[in-house]
Amino acid sequence: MTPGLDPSAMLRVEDLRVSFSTPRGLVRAVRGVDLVLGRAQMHAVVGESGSGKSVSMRALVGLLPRGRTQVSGRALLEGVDLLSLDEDQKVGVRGRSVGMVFQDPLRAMNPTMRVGRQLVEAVSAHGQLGKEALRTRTRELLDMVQVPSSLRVMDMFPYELSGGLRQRVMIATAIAGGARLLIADEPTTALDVSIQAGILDLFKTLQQDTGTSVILITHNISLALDYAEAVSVMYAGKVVETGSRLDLVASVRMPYSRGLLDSVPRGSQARHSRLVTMEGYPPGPTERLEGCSFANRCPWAEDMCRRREPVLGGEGDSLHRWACWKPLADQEVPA
Amino acid sequence: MSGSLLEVRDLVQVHRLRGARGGSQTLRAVDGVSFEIGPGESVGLVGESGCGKSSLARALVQLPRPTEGEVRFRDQDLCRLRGGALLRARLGMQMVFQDPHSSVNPRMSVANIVAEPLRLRGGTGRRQVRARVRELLDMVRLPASRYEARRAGELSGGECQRVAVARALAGSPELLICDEAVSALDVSVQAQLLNLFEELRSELGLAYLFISHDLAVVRHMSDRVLFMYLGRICEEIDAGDLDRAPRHPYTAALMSLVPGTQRDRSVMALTGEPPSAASIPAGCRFHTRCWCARDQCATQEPALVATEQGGRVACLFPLAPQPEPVGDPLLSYRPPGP
Amino acid sequence: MPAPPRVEGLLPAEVLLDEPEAGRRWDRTLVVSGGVLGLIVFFCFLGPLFLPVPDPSAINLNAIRAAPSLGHLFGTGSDGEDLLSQILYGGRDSLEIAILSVMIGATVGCLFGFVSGIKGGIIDTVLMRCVDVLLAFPALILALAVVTYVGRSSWDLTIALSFFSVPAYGRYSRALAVGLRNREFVVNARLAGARSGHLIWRHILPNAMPTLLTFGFLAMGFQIVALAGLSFLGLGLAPPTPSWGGMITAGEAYLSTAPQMVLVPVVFLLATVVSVNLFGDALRQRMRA
Amino acid sequence: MGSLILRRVGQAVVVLLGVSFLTFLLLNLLPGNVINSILGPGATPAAVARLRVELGLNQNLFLRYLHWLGSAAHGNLGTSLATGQSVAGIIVQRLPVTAEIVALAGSIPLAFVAARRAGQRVDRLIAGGSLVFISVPAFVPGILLILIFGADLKVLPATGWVNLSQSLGGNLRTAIMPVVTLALGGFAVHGRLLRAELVAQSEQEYATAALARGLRWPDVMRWHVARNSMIPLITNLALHFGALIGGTVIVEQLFGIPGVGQLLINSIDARDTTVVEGIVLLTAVAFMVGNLLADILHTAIDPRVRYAGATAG
Repeated sequence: MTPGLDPSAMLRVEDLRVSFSTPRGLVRAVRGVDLVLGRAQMHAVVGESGSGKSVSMRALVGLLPRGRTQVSGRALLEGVDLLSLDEDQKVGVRGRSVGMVFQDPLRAMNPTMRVGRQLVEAVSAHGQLGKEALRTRTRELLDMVQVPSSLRVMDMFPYELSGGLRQRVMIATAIAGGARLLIADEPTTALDVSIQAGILDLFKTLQQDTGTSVILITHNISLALDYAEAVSVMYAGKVVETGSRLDLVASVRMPYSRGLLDSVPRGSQARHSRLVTMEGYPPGPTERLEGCSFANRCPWAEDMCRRREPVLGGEGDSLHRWACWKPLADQEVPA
Repeated sequence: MSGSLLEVRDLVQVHRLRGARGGSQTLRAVDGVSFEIGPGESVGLVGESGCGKSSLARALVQLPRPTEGEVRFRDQDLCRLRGGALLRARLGMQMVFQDPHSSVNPRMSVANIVAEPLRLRGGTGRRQVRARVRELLDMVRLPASRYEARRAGELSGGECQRVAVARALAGSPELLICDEAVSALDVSVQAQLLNLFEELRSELGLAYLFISHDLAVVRHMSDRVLFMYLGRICEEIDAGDLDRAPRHPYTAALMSLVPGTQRDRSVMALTGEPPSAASIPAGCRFHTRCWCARDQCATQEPALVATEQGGRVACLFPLAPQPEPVGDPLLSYRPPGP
Repeated sequence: MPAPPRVEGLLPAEVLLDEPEAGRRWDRTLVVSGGVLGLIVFFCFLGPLFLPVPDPSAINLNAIRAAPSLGHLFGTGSDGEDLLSQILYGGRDSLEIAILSVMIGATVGCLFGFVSGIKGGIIDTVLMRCVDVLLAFPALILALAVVTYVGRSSWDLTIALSFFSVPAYGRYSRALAVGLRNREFVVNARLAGARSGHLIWRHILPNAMPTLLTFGFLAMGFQIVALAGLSFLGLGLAPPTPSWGGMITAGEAYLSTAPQMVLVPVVFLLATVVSVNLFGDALRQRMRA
Repeated sequence: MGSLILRRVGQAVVVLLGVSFLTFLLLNLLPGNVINSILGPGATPAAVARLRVELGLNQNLFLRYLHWLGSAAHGNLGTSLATGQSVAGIIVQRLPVTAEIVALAGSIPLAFVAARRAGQRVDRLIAGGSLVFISVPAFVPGILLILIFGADLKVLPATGWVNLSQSLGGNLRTAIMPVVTLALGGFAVHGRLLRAELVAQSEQEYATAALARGLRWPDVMRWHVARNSMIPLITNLALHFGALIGGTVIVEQLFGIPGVGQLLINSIDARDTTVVEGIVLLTAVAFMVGNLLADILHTAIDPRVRYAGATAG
């Protein structure tokens, strides 16, 4: 069930922190992210807007605005610390080791350039190929993302493609350099539900066929549980719980993850019934936090929670870990 | 039929598009839609983007006016009313939109936003308006003392949406049209809003037209659900039958995509994406993507007919109303492709 | 605040509008440029009341083109007129004409633009073609014609110059209105029974105001420059009324012998226009943040 | 694309009609007329009447407009009322075009330098410099140029004009300062616009995405950002051309060049409506053609053609 949870991880992120200097002061967008990603695994990073999920993953490949960003921590990709690379080395990593899929493919593609040229560009960024080889390779890539050749997408402009096709081409450019790790930043949020399943199935296929690992950044916890083998939940810039899908479904520990699960209406629930909700709103980016960042919204919070910040910990060697002073027992229901 | 609050007959909305390169084309965004909403009833409206659900919502409130058809609200046909009569008749029908920050004028104070409909209607004294504003803010669970004076631009998404609801309630409407009203919110805030809508429903007896692409939300909120495809309703179904007995292949396919459902998605897969409303396929509009289409579907357009369960379906070969994995899909399964 | 629509090139200084500066402190620019502007306005309008300056056109043949001294802080011109006094009076006229012409242009232009944007359809097309005509019409020629045929009083100049900003404001405000027209709160107001006038006054105008205000400052800078240009062509305020552009023209011939005659008005002109432009820009950045 | 251009041309024609009628109206309604300026104030009523008939001024205003329009459509802009010269012949003009080219040639590289070092000292310096040039009337830098190069260094003639047909070198020497003066404003405007657009475009998601697929930043700039940043510049160029024509009048006056500007001022002074009308129309045509070209170029670069939202219809 959880093939990727072995210790020979593909990617290990330790204590990743990111802050931006803005005119209004320092914004600590990411305040400690720990992540272990197995080979050929899909790992979902779940969080609400502003939780730092996207920023932390972009920091791994150095795609944050330069000059105004400070990044610290370690991120070992097959033994290489991504965060200690210089700009030239990062260019070598991007596309070749780590591919990136963006939320809105329309904005992530150059609007004035034909789709084909953008794909070719991705292929030849990692070594010049002859004309014939180039054609074979692009065809192969489009096959991999299941774009029928009858559609002639290569000659089209991004705006001429449908949303689903656009995202498939985007994925093709992401894997063009042979990346074994894909970071997918809300890849289906801009798409219809009917298209969403196809895109996520494509990720699963790539995962199985080529052994690609996928980090799926999403705000939708049901989607994460439907597709990913492992899930990390982020809140206010930190990973607050991480574990396998089963861990989160059957024995969720952190009240926030619990709250996320409860917020989604379920078929098994009576219609028009009250949803269990978390009161209040997440903290703002410049707010100073003391103790557990979730304490002011948590029904179980005690004094301790407001004073000291919990660290990510678990039982034994299990990869199910949580940052909480008052972890829930199995199937506990709030009063 | 009397007794219904809103009665829509053969509504058509044609948009004229001017193409990027000069030419113009017409687009039948809403193409003959009929349905009813009873007092206090909540009806869901589901469909993919571009199916015309938002155009339908706007056509209901006559912004812009529909091309053809009737919209009878409290037994008055809004399409025939003009000027002041339309403005008055329409007050009973209010909308809540997707983008919370766009739903309220960022430069106005919360109190002024909520009071605007009262002032526009006139006849209410200054003190009464103030009292009513407090009452309305109380209804959407925003403490008036803390929020009245704040500008909408300073509020969070969830708060904006509550203000938008309070404002919509100002004229004591009977029908609230929620166009993706919770889609832009984070899940935790979304749940709070859904609870608020439920509370208002039971407290005020509001009827809802709940438009969303999120089936889980619509299933939770609605008594009846309309499925829309390329400008037409393809199925109307009791929300309780959604999981057990969808009759239209499109409904079944969409339902199989709700996270947490254990249906075989590979069988009911929707191939490709909806065609543009500017080039609607002949025959059944859905046949190009249907997982159980037959030859006849390409030529004959099905009518929307009543089902035994009290719903309506537009399909030549509707699925049998059976519990569990809908029908025997393998019998009619065709491999995907054009 | 909605992102400003793109209507490029209507004013040269409009390029200032698009600057996406994330890391800069706009407050300082705002204070400095606002301060300079405030000082200039204060002295031009109130200075003559308490400063011991002579009449700007007073002829003093004893001190022709004199260098700056205690008696004449900025020196004197060809007829011995006091340059400080000319600067103050000329500045007052420049500012008055610029402010008034922008206000007239803005009011007329916004009326066109807002009605056009809200109403749409045939009204929109007709109004916008009118604005296009004004835009294609070389405004300078219009100004020249007005000044030549009608006169050169400060009112004539104000009217002539306001034609510069009508089409710019028309297009700009229309784009703003179109951007706002389909925003949900406008639709909401319609649902609540609001008519076009209410929509424009309560919803469109307040939300367009910051952008329009900024645009107004930039337009004002442009008008001051244009006025100086007219003066240079000998078509500004009729002499002996002093004007900055006229002073520069008058001093041009004596650049090497009496440089203050050109330098002083140039410095004032530049300081005013630069701070007007900077102030508009900073104001916008400030309101956006 | 064909029908788009057709529609634009249609709009342009409507606008030109509007412009010509407005001018005609304006010139005929404003006080003062050509008769006074030809005959002088002391003319006898009989002489005035004779001249009116001679010049066709006795006809109905609207008829006169139609008449003029008809011949304008055939390329005949009429003859100058005052001098009898053919209008189309007098007003051919190269100065603004040259200035625009010079402005572009100067501003584009500078914008790239500024954008590359956005926020750094070079950028601030360029920004400050362009702010000054945007804020100053064209004649001020012109005067300074004359003072430095004409009067002090004496390397260039301070004023005057040598026609190209007379001497190439002379033409160039007399043209340098007017062109530079005229170009300075456009130089600042274009440079600033392009710099802002380069920065804005490089912050777009597609630039990040290009970086993410393994491109180096200079390549992202060259292949993606630079190209897309040209779009607003093109639109701006066309609109700015109108402003340049105004600038030309001033520069001609300053450098004593016998060009359209001088002609315009003299004709307005002399109430020579035919010439004024011709100049207005030609200016408007140049402006509209510039805009049309910009539209076409825009379509070529950006397949979506997102209009600024400002163009009606």
